[in-house]
Amino acid sequence: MRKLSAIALVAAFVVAACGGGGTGGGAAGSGAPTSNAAANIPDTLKIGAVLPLSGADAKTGQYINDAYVLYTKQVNDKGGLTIAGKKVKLDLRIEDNKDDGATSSQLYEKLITQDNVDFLLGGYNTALVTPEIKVANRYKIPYVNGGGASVASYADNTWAFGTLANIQALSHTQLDFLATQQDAGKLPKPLKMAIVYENSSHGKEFSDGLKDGDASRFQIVMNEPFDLNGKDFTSLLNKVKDAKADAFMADAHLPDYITMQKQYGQLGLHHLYVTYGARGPDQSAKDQLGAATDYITSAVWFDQQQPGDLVKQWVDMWKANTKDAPEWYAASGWEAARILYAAIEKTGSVDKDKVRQTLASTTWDNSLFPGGSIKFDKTGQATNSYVMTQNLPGGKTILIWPKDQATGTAVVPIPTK
Amino acid sequence: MSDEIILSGAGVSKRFGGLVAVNSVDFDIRRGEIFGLIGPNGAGKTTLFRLLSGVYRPTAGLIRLHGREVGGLPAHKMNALGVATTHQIVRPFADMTVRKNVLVGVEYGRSGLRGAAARAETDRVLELMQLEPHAETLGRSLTLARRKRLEVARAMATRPDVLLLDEVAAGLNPTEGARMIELIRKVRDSGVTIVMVEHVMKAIMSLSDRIMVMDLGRRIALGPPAQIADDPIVIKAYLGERAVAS
Amino acid sequence: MSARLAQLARSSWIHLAAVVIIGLVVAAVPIIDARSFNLQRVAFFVLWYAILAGAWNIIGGYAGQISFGHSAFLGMGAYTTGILWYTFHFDPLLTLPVAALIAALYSILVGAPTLRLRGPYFAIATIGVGEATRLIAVNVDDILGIKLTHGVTGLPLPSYDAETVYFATVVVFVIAMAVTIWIRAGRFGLGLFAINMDRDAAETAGVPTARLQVIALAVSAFLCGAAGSLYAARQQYLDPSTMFSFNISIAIVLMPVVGGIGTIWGPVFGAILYSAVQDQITSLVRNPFVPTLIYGVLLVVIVMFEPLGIGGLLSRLGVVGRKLVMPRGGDADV
Amino acid sequence: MRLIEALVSALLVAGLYASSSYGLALIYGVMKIINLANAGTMMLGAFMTWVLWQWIGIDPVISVILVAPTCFVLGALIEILLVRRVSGQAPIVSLLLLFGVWLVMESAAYLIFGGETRGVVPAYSQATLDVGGVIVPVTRLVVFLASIVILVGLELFLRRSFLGRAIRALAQDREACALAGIDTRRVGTLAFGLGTALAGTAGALLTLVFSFDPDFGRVLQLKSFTIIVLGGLESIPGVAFASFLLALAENLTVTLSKPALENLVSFVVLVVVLVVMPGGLAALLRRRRLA
Repeated sequence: MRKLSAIALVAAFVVAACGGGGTGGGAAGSGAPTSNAAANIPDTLKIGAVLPLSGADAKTGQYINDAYVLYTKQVNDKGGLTIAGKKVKLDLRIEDNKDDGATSSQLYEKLITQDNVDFLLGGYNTALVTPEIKVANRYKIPYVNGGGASVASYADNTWAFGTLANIQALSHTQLDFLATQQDAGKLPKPLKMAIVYENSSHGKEFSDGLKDGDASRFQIVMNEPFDLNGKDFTSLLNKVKDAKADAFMADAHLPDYITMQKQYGQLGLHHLYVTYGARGPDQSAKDQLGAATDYITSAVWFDQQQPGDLVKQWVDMWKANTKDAPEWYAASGWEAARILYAAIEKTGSVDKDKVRQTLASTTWDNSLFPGGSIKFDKTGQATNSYVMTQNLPGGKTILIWPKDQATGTAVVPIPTK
Repeated sequence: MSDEIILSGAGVSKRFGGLVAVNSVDFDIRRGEIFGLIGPNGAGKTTLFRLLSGVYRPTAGLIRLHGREVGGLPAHKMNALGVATTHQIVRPFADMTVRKNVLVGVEYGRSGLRGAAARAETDRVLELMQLEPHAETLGRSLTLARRKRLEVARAMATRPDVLLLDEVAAGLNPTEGARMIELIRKVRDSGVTIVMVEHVMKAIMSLSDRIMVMDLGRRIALGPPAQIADDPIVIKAYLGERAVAS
Repeated sequence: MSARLAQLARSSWIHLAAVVIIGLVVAAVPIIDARSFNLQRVAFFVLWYAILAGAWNIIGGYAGQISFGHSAFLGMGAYTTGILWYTFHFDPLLTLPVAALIAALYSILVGAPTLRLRGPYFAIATIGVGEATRLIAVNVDDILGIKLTHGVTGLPLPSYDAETVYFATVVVFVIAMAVTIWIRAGRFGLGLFAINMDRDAAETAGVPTARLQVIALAVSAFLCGAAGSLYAARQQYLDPSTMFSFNISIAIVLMPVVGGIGTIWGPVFGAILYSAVQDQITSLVRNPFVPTLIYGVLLVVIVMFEPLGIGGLLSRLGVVGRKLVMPRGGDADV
Repeated sequence: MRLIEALVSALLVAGLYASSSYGLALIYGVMKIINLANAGTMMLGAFMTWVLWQWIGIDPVISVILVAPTCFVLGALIEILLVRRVSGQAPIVSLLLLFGVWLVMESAAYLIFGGETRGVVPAYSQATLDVGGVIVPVTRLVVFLASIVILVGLELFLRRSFLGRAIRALAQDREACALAGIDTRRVGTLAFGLGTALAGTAGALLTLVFSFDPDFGRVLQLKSFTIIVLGGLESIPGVAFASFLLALAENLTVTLSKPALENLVSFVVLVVVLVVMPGGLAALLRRRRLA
């Protein structure tokens, strides 16, 4: 009897393994570039994406998800993409990686091998984007994301493209702004900075960027990493208080920004200048923190107050179609989808390598981002400049940099309560 | 019973913080004898027992096995040197069959047997202990008497020179008690020295060649059963003041 | 020599044969259809989880010491291969034995003191070890001031042929299962089960409990280290929060306990269930409550009613022979 | 950093740690099981407070009046339906069982509340007090005072009331209690219920300081393990004292070396304490009593 059950087990094992195979099997075209792409353009094009739709970054993931879904819907409403004269519908599939790096790369692999997606839209959060880019390169599929800004993610990468400029540029933008405030006598020279950054490549690059400031203008009195998704920053903030700095330069994701700024206020800290890198004007932070977000400045890849009709039309359209505020991650998700689909149309084929070359070589105009266009450098990362915003009391946010696009004068230094 | 001393203790004591459980006890046990250990509850019998089996490390004094100092060695080392023990509260391997319980003793004891030879030896021990009909039952489903026999079997499987029996007759009905006494005599006749802690007077008196009496951690008497039975100090320790006077 | 005992010896060969058959079947997949990428992906992760669950079973299932920190050994193996590959350009699969060895040595370093602890205390201590190892991996570069694990930025690794890793995984799976079968049938396994049943009684029966537990943990860590090395070769990117994550440690406990703790095929059942849930079911519902609910409910049901896990449940339904999933404490035959 | 400020902030953090560890210590003391579902209960307590605050506008501290009894009933049910059934088996079995209960709690929270991080922002959430030159956040002060109240209340309950003494007796020696006629099952249920209520209360209070999601309480619970092992498995003041020691150790690590190593200290302390005191304090005491 036992021999029978042993064999039964073997069969069960194999079936379970194949069961997972689903439609997989040897479907053509998956995972390797097909040869004569021009001829066989499919009726529908499968686009895959994996986002943090639950867990710490669920809020941000939802924005990017809505951007992908809305833009794809608008394309399909117009009959789909026109590739070499043929109308092709888009079939968008988005999975939830629950804010876990291993799950994210496994789900991208599943989309490629099981769902046979043709192109990929990217995820969010550097810790997840870096392994995702590895998968895209392994399976040689173009991957365009609006949520990964750290240089480390794009190391030896050819198939992935990111609409977000790197973090060093973010820090340099802030240093340039601070220099103008010093020259206007609003901030001391040298400015004593306390840098606190999330322990990730994103945070490290933020801190490295600030180190590039020239010594006569900027003096770093504290430079410490902290664990991501921390729940208690009391000891860290007490160390910041002890550093007696003029400026509090932090880099954090949304959940840590909310927790830290809440405790910053509770511990009665005060600085002449406070930034959380790219986080600041986020609506959910204002909801949870209220007045605690006043006077916080941030350098972002996009802000709804940027001049130009394109931005205005997009903001109105976005507010009309979604219940989300027009934050920068909505815009960068939108740009990622727009550029990927435009590249496929411009290439006039579904050949992955050709689409990749188009993405790498083209300057993508009428973009929402500052400067109106996006160009990917040889590592695949965009090189746009940043804009800076400042939260004002009463929940308003104004554009303060570049000077010619400012919608108000920055309140520097921050008045003591 | 030769007069060669196989196991002895000089000034052996064990303290737990302030509590002195065993207070500098001297004793000597001869090869092949049945050495009884009696005394009222809390006299330190079980603690001394656990010092001999290696469960506890002595706070002071020397324990010698075959003349070699062994105080403080862990239980499995004591077993390797030939000292096997059963437990006051019976501890079979509950989810293992009787056969496997004994196999552990055979394979980890001093027999050095492996594979088929070890399995053969297991059968032999099961037959010696009249347990072979229950070889396939799990330890947890044995009656108390059979569990006690299983413990002895497992201890015997390690081929000890000295077997420590901790109240092995306790809780048995008369027939089971008699059968256990018969078993112990058979084990002793096979050349194993036995040290017994027991409250069942009938068993200890009929079996022991010599008996040591302990009270409040001290040795108060040592000698053949007859001499112990009417030793006033022993009676006082057991039955209290007036008993001695009457 | 009674027939019962002869059958005992023969029966472990059947399980070994079953393992080899599974290995051959799974290894045939890429040969039959080189482009069956999805099947290869699913098969890789089922085998990979089975290696981890089987390895954990040696110390958790056989000896009864439940460890919640096994990702420490997985991560040790992965990073050893990663560093040797990235810095010294060794072929990752050649470094696999070294990676497994270092994981085993690390397990002795942390295991020797903690294995003296009992039940819940050992479990908590392993949680501490797992989390401490993760934080060391994150901060070691800053502490030592050298470029070792690259900390949180993660260790980017060159590309490597997926099929070679696939076949290597099949081989390691067969070896891991063979080791667990061999241990369980032999004297070593008997000693571990005795420890599992009653450590003090085992000690007095001559079982060197401390030494056996350390060896069992070392073997378990060796296999986990090998799995880590395979992961590095396949995913070509390591970061401490994934490789040393508490979630993986939990999964490594869940699979054997839910599959059937202490049995040979329990960890395999658990691995199949876990990868099926993680891979297929979570994407059906966009809320993590589904996988967490499944694991939670299964764990409660198994612990309360069927300690033999799914294997036990299946045998009650007659799908799998009861003999195949014998009780925790070892059995008359394997 | 001035010493006083370091001490004050360590005290405040100790208040957080202590309140989240009382439940764990009581349940371990009495039932000799590690309640892994403690984190789950804290999370549920936090969400209950969030619901009460969001829809009825009840302040977190006041919400404890509703949260604590609900969690007591929840704890009693868990004990009667689940824990009691495995009480005979090895303690590791109940640990795995309660681990499953924690996962079920987490999945329930994901189902009902989804995955986002939530927070409670009472009016005084930003307020601070100047206590002798040291700026103290009101929210942390409230939690600190609450943990003192719990400490005193629990001690009085255990010392003075009949049930309290029964619980302490059960902690000392379960068999002796049974022989002395104490209904050990009922007292066990009440103790487990009380422990769960304490965890729920801690969850409610912690909403003042932390934002939370269904995964809330995981790292905090690991620190509670360190505290109950370090501080004393049956003595509630021991828990408070150990919480302060751990908070101080973490504080010094951040101040003297790198903030990223803060958690590393608590995990290393956990392993060292367990290994140096094998089987924890209780086993040490029990071994001495056995002779």
